[in-house]
Amino acid sequence: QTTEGYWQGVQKAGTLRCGAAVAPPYVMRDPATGEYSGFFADLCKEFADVLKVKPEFVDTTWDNIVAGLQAGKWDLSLALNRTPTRAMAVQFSIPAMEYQISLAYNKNNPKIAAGAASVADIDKAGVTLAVMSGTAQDKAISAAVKNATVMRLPGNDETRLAVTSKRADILVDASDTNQLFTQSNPEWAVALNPTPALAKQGVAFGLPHNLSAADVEVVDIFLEEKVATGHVDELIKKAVDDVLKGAK
Amino acid sequence: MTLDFSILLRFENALLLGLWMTLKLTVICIVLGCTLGFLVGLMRTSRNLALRAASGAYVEFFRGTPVLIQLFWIFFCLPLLLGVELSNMVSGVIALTLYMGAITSETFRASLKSIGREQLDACVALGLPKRAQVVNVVLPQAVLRAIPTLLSNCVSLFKESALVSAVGMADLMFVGQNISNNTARPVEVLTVVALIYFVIAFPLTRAVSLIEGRILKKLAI
Amino acid sequence: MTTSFSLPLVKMQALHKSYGNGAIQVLKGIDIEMKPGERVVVIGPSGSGKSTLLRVMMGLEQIDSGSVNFDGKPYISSDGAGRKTQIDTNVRRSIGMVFQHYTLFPHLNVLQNLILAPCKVRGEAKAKAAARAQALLERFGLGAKSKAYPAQLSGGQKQRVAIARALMLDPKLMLFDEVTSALDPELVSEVEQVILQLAAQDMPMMIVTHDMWFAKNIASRVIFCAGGVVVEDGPPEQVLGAPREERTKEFIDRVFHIKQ
Amino acid sequence: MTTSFSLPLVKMQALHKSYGNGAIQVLKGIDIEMKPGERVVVIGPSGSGKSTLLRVMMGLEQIDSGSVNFDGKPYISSDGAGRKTQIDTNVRRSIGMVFQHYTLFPHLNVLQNLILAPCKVRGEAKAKAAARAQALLERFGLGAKSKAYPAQLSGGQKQRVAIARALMLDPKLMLFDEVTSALDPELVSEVEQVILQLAAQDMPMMIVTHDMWFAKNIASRVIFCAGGVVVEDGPPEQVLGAPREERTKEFIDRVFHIKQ
Amino acid sequence: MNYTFDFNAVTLAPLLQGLWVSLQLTAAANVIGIVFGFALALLIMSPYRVLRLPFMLFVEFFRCTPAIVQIVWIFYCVPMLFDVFLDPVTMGIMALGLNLMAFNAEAYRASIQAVPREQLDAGIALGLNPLQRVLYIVFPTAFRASIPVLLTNGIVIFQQSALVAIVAIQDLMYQGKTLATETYRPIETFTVVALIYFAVSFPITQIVGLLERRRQILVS
Ligand SMILES: Nc1ncnc2c1ncn2[C@@H]1O[C@H](COP(=O)(O)OP(=O)(O)OP(=O)(O)O)[C@@H](O)[C@H]1O
Ligand SMILES: Nc1ncnc2c1ncn2[C@@H]1O[C@H](COP(=O)(O)OP(=O)(O)OP(=O)(O)O)[C@@H](O)[C@H]1O
Ligand SMILES: [Mg+2]
Ligand SMILES: [Mg+2]
Repeated sequence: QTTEGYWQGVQKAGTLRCGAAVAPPYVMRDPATGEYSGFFADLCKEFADVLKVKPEFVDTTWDNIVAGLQAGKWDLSLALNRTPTRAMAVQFSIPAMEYQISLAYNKNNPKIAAGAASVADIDKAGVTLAVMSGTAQDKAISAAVKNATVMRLPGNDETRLAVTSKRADILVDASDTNQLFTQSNPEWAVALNPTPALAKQGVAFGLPHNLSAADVEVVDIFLEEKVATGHVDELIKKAVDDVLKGAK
Repeated sequence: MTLDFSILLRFENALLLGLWMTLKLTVICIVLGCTLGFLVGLMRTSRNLALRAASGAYVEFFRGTPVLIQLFWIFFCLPLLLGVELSNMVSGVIALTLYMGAITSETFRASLKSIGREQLDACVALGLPKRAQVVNVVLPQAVLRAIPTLLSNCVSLFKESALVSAVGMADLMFVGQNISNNTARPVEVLTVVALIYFVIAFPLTRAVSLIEGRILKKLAI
Repeated sequence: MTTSFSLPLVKMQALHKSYGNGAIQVLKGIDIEMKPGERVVVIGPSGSGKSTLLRVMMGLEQIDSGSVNFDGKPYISSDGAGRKTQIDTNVRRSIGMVFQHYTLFPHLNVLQNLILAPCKVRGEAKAKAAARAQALLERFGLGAKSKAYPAQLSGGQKQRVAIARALMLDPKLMLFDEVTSALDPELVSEVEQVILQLAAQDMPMMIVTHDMWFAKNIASRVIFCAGGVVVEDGPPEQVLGAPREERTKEFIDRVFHIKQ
Repeated sequence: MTTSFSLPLVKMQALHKSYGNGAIQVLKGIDIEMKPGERVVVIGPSGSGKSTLLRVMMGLEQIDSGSVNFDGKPYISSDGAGRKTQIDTNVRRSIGMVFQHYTLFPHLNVLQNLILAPCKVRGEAKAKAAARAQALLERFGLGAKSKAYPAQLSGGQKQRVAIARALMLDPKLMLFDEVTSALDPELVSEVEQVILQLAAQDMPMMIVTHDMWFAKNIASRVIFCAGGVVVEDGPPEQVLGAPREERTKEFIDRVFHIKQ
Repeated sequence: MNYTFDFNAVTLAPLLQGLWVSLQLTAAANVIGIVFGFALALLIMSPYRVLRLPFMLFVEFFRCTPAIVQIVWIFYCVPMLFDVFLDPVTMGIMALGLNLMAFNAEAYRASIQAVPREQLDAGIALGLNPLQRVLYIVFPTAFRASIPVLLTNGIVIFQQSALVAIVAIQDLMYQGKTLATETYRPIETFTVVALIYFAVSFPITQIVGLLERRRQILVS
């Protein structure tokens, strides 16, 4: 035999290494135990079951989630948005879900007009937008704003900290992620889904560049079924519930 | 705003786990880094020009660039270049060991240089063989003189190790930020994290001055 | 000693030595013959090459050209063609040297300083070397100090230990380079007494000193060096008391103030 | 000088001084009277308190009890009740001191070293002070060195500059603490000649030295201190040549080797 | 190795912009560190315990905690605790400046204490009053003696300034990270960034070495 499939190699190694950067409810990390949850983490565990190997989560940041995949530090990256530029560096599975970007902010913040609805409404000089560096929302918002300042921070922790500490005015993140944030800070945090939408992209597994079409297909077929049966939606609901429960 | 440090009690284990990672990383890199530093220190005083140039370039480069960029480079570039997979832990160890090696090699070089020529003259006058000169005279003095600075280097390494959080290693700093996000209590968490670093580093710096005094007295330098 | 008395112990011939690739000529042709039992005191202005001469004798320096024979055997030689100086390390072991600045090993105690060389060079048993060392220390009034570290000793004690250390290898010639000039005036005599004690046992030695009294009392012969050559060479009464050369006289007057 | 010749220039009374809160008693009751024009050489074993005595005179040290009068005026006093020593800084300005280790200011050149005090202390004009300084330097054979930095000078030159610097304030008393003992033997005499030159102009001085020849040539009076008290005090011929006290004799023999 | 390099992807313009910010941060932090570090040194050497202790604690705290913790703390916790909002670069300068102040204060203290006692004795013997002694003897010698350490600390702060990228100040490191994620060319980008840092630091370290060697010759 000339070429052995990538996943056979993973089976030989016995562990499936998943690069994980935090973005609730997609990927969450329990600070007390260091364990991962969230629906993409769950999907990963299920894929590991299919391969009959143990999943292993490798801590990383959004900045490095593509670089780490390129560097062979893990076998797949969790919750990666499908964008053309990324596709030149790594491969993608089919999307597990669609996502869109929302803007979360402090409702007492005078810089944000009451009726703000579009990106243009908030795109003013002096307004700071916090975003996780290297994410799809980073790319999208950077392309969309002209006057506001984009503040790129390494992770979910820092972006939320920036808005909480008023270092930034608006938190640009996936709408699901932001929803969790506003729900756990109901006193002051609100979110808006800008119209027209900033980006509608699929969220998928990122896969190494050198994977063969057959290897990619393994993941695609796995996901196809999970999406079609509504299993993914169940997982999302469970993750959101977990977060909201934890916040209380 | 009102501060509430009690929420941290819930995360005692997490902080300890992060600290454990920090300490593990620090200790491993101290051992490897000192060994590397000693060898490089010897190379830098060698008569061989190539050895001297290579070791000099290594030291100057690592002392002349931010540790953060060294970490990024070793985490994401080295595996690509070498074509091998390196785990986070291995990458972290490589990066911090190279950093530690560069700074300790300077320490060893200085302590080797501080052994006066008279000591070597005395060795020759006593007819000591080369091996005894190195093993019984030069080495013990060089190590003794290097100890205080080596300890300071260890404290520096301990502090610099916090940077691995930026490449996603779950050390004390990383865990701290993680908790602060989950609890929305950054002030309390970050303050406690800073205090933990302080509580470990401060006694070490005190020890440095104590030991320095002793060694200076003993060697009457 | 096995040498017959007619043979010279040291025979230096046309020694040339420079520093910095010939930039600073320090020894410009030194010929000295020294008989066994002689105690040669070398005096001369600062920078005249006295220390260099002793260091060459000890095999610590390369030479440009010339040769030294010791005890009838060739010891140091250089053909002047830029090749490395040939030094016979076996011969070198029969010469001991004490320096101006106490060069004890600071991390070893007195006893360890004394037995390091015998154990490492001659493979002597530790216990035996320690016994010899203790005896030497007693003789020099340092019996109680064998466990002390150099930093705990006075300058005079350090120099006496340094002398004892050199004697542990039973040298056939001792070199002393201004061994008292870093000492407090009061400590000078305790060190000089020890050297005088050695002299009484006919130990051959070459001594550089600025101490007039000591020079007079220890020398069997005095050599005055200046500008890298031997200017005057003779018994102490002559060189120190009634020098024949004008340069010697001028130097003695200036440094020793004795004539005023 | 305005003082009448019968008045003492310095009058120390019952000086007591200890270090470490009384742990080390260094001066145990010193009474010395010094007449104008006298040149007092102080000798004594190491640790006997000679430097301490000079430092007290210079107002550099607190004392436990006793007093010093200078030129008829109270200068230093302490009541022994643990209160701070009273030092009259105006009187202090009429005393100059030169130390064993060259204490030139390394960041100033020779001229700047000399004019610092006159300009800052007495508010003298820079040009005038510089002219005086240059004249002094010429007198000491250092005319060409006024722009040099201390690191570029030999030890002997440094000490001569230090002496010139002290003289810039026209002191009525000069203190010299082993000013030649850190020098190469050859450089000693150039410094001693400068001090002898001052002596020829009747400058009152107190000198600590271990140089026998210098002591004999400069002293109008020699004081031997030991154990914190004055043991013997008299003309140089007596104290150095035929000491009356056993301790003085023993010390002179040991340090100066003169009798052998 | 089957990697093909493509340095064309690395556009220098944003990196140089970032370098400019890094240099500004470094320069401003150094001004703070050199000037206020000296005042701090005097405070930690004060004869009064009540004055000395809090400032010693300040110095030790900055010397014994990671710079990244300090930066993150100052960036997020200071606004939350004290309700002050300064622009990011100012905050960065503050964080780096405070850090450098602590290290420079130590350097000053060491060299002030290293002024030999004899120098002060000579000052007294020449009739200089205490203020004049400090002004004309202690300051000049101590300051000169600390120059190599101050320069070294200055370079270290230039390198530490890379940490502000983590709080999104647009310095060289930040621009490098952005470029690396935009182009997916981390090797080339990080290599160029490292070389830029090195190109700035290296000449200064050489100067420090030179100064130190010259000082040793002067002192001996
Ligand atoms: N390692 C060296 N490199 C260059 N020049 C040297 C070295 N050692 C000595 N010299 C020079 O050689 C000359 C002779 O020095 P040496 O130490 O032999 O003189 P000396 O007679 O012992 O003087 P002193 O009485 O001061 O000890 C001096 O001019 C000195 O500067
Ligand atoms: N600052 C100090 N603190 C404690 N003890 C001191 C101090 N200065 C001097 N002493 C002690 O006081 C004693 C007298 O010292 P001093 O320097 O006056 O002696 P000295 O006669 O000048 O000796 P030497 O000939 O060695 O210069 C010594 O025992 C010394 O150890
Ligand atoms: Mg010499
Ligand atoms: Mg003294």
